[in-house]
Amino acid sequence: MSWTWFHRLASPPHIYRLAQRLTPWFAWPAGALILAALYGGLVLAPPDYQQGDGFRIIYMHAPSAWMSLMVYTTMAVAAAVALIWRMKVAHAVAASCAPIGASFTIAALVTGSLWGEPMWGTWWEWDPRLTSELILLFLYLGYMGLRGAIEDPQRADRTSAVLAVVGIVNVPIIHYSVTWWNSLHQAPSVMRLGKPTLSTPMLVPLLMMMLGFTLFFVAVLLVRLRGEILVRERSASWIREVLST
Amino acid sequence: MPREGLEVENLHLWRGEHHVLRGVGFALPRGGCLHVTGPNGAGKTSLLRAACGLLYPESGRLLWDGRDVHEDLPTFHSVLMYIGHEAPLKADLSARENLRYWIGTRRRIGRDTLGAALQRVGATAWSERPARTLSAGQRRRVALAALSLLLVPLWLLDEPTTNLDAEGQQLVGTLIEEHLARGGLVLAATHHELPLPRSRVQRLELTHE
Amino acid sequence: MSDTRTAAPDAASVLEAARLVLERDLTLALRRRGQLVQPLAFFVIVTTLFPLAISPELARLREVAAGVLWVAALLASLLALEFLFRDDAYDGTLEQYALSGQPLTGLMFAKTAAHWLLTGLPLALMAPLAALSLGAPPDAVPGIVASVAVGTIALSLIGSIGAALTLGLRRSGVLLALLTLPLSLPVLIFGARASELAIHGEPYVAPLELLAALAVLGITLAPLASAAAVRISLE
Amino acid sequence: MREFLDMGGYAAFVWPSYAVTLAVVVLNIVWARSSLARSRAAARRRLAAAGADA
Repeated sequence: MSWTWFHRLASPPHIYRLAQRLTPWFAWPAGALILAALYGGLVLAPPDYQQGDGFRIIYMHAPSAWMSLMVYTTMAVAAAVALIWRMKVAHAVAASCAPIGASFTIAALVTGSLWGEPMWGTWWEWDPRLTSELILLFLYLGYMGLRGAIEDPQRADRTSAVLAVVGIVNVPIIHYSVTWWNSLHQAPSVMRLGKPTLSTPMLVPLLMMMLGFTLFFVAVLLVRLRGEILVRERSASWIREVLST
Repeated sequence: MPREGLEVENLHLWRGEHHVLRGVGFALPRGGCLHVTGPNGAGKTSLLRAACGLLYPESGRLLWDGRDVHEDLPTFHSVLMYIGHEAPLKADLSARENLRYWIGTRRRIGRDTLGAALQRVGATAWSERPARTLSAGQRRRVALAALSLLLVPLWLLDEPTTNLDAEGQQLVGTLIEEHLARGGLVLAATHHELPLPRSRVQRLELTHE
Repeated sequence: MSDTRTAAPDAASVLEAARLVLERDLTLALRRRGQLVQPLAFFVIVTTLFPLAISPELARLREVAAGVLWVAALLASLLALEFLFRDDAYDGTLEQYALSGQPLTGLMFAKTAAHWLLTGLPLALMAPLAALSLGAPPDAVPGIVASVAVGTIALSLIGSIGAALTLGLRRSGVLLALLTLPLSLPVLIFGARASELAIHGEPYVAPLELLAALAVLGITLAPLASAAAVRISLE
Repeated sequence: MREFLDMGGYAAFVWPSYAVTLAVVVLNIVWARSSLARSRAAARRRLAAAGADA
C-alpha cells in the first residue's frame, strides 16, 4: 500500500535518528540569526520618531507573540494528526510543544507589559492583543495541567490532544471576541500598543528575529522530541542501540 | 474466504508500563463458548474490553466474520453485549426503569417483553424497588435480564456468576446454553467454573508472565 | 427463534436512543432535587454578595449588573458540570453508551441538552430576579432572559467538553475550571454585552446573534469532542 | 557606549525585556536538554529492569 513509506518515515527509530541529525542544522542558523538580529535591532535600526528607543522592545515582544501562536498551532496540528492516525510520534511532538509555547507566551506578556508602562503609563492595559495572549497562556496551562493530571501516559496523550484541537478552534473566536469587546470600551486617548510604522532598517531585524526564533523552536522541539519518543517506546532493541551512543 | 465468528490474533496490550496481554490469540466460531481463566491481574478484564473494541491494542488484530472490527466499530458494537463485573444500574431508578433506559437505547421494547424478562430472572417481586435497595445478587440478575432482552450474537461476560446463589448460577448456564443453541457466541472471563457441561466450553488460561 | 447473525431487527434509532438518554437524565435529576437546586442557590448568593461588597445604591449597581449576572451564571453552570458525566462513568453507564452501536455524539448531545434544561434554563428564569435586585429596569427582562438562555446553551456545550476531558481524574474541580473558563470567554463577552444593552434600554440583537452563532457552532462541534473524550476515558 | 546603554531614557524597559526573553531562550535550551537526559535515564532503568526479568 502507498502508506508504507509514510509509516516507515514516521517510525520512532527513524524519527529519533533524524531528529538527532537535524538538530544542529536548525540550532546554529537560529543562533546566528538571533545574534545578527540583536545587533540590527539594538544598534543599526534608528530610533522611532514617536517612541524613541522604547520601540526596540518590539524585537523581543513581537517574535515571542509569534512563537506563542505558532507553537500552539503546531501542537494542535500534531495532536489532530496523532488522534486521527494513532501516531505516537505525533503525540510526542504535541507533548514537546507545550512547555516551549507557554514559556514564550510568558515572555510576550512580560515584554508587552514592559512596553506598555512607558507608552500608556500603566503596567497592564486591557489591550486586545495582550488580553488574547493572557488567555492563550491559560490554554497552555490547562493543556499542561490536564496532561500532568492523567497518570496513564497513553490516555494523557489522547485526552490532551482533544483539548489542543478544541483550543485551536477557539483561539480565533477568542481573539475576535476580545477585539470586539475592546472596541466597545476603548478610550480614544489611549495609544494602541501597535507596531509603529517600520522603515526597512527597522523591519529587517524584526523579520530576522522571527525567523531565528522559529528555527530555534524547531531545534528545541527536536531535542525534546527525542526524549518524548523514548518515553513512549516499548521495543527495546533500538533503544539499547540509541542509548549506547 | 471469511470465517464466521470472532477471531483474535496475537493481541498485545499495554496498560501504562505493564505489558498486560502478550500475544493472546483465539478463534471463537458460532455456537462456541470461550472460558477465559487466570489469577487476578492476569488481564481477563483487559482482554474482554479489548475484544469489544474499548481498548485499542498495541498490536494484533480483532476480526468479526473475517473483518477488522476497528474499521467499523459501531457495526461491531451493534452485534455485541458486554457486561462488566458491576451492572450499570442507577441507585435512584427501579430495576424495571433501569432496564428500560439501558436496553431502550439499543432496541425497542414493550412493557410485556420487559416484564417477561424480569420474570425469567425471578425479579418480578422486586422490579419496582429502587436499585439502591437491591442486593449484589439481585443487581446481577437485572444484568441477566438485560442480556436475555438483547438478542445480539456476541456476549462478553465478566464474572457472570459472582454473587449469585445456586439457582442464579444455574440460570446463567441455561441462558448461555440457549444462546449457543441459536448460534450465539459467548466469551466469559471468570476464575470460577462455568455452570455448563465441560464439553461445550473452550478454555483459555491467562498467566502473569 | 430469532436470527443471531445481525443486530436485533427492532433496533432503536439514534433519535429514540437520544430521547431515552434525555428522559433518563431528567428523571434522575427530579429524584435528586437537592443537586438540582445547588447551582441556582449559588447563583442567587453570589449576586446578593455584590450589593454588600459594592454599595446598596441601585444606580451604581446598575452599572455592573450585567457583569455580575454573567460571572455568577458562568460560575454556577461550572459548578453543575462536575455531575454531568461523573456518576455515569462510575457505574458503567458511559461504557454501555459507547458500546451501544449508536453514535456516541448523539447520546452526548442528549446528555448536554438535559444538563442545559436542568441548569441553563432555570438560570435564565432566575436571572431577571437577580437583575431587578441589582437595579435593572423591568423592561430589560426579555433581553436578559434571552441572552442568558442562549448563552447557557453554549456554556453547557463547552462545559460538556471540559467535563468529558477530566473524567479519568480523581480531583477534577480546579482543572475543570482552568479548562472551561478560557474557552467560555467569548460567551461571557457577548452575553454580558447583550444584557448590558438590555438594561440600558438599547437594542441588543447584535450581541444576541453572536451568542446564537456560538451556540450553533457549539451544537455542531462540542458533542463530537466530548464523545471523543469519553471514548478515550474508557480506554 | 553610555548613550547606548541609556536607550534614550528607556533603559529600564528595554533591557529587562531583552533579559527576560533571552532568559526564556536559554532556559528552553536547558530544559530541553535536561528533559532528554531524564528520558534517557528512565529508558536505561526500564531496559535494566526488563533485562533482570529475562
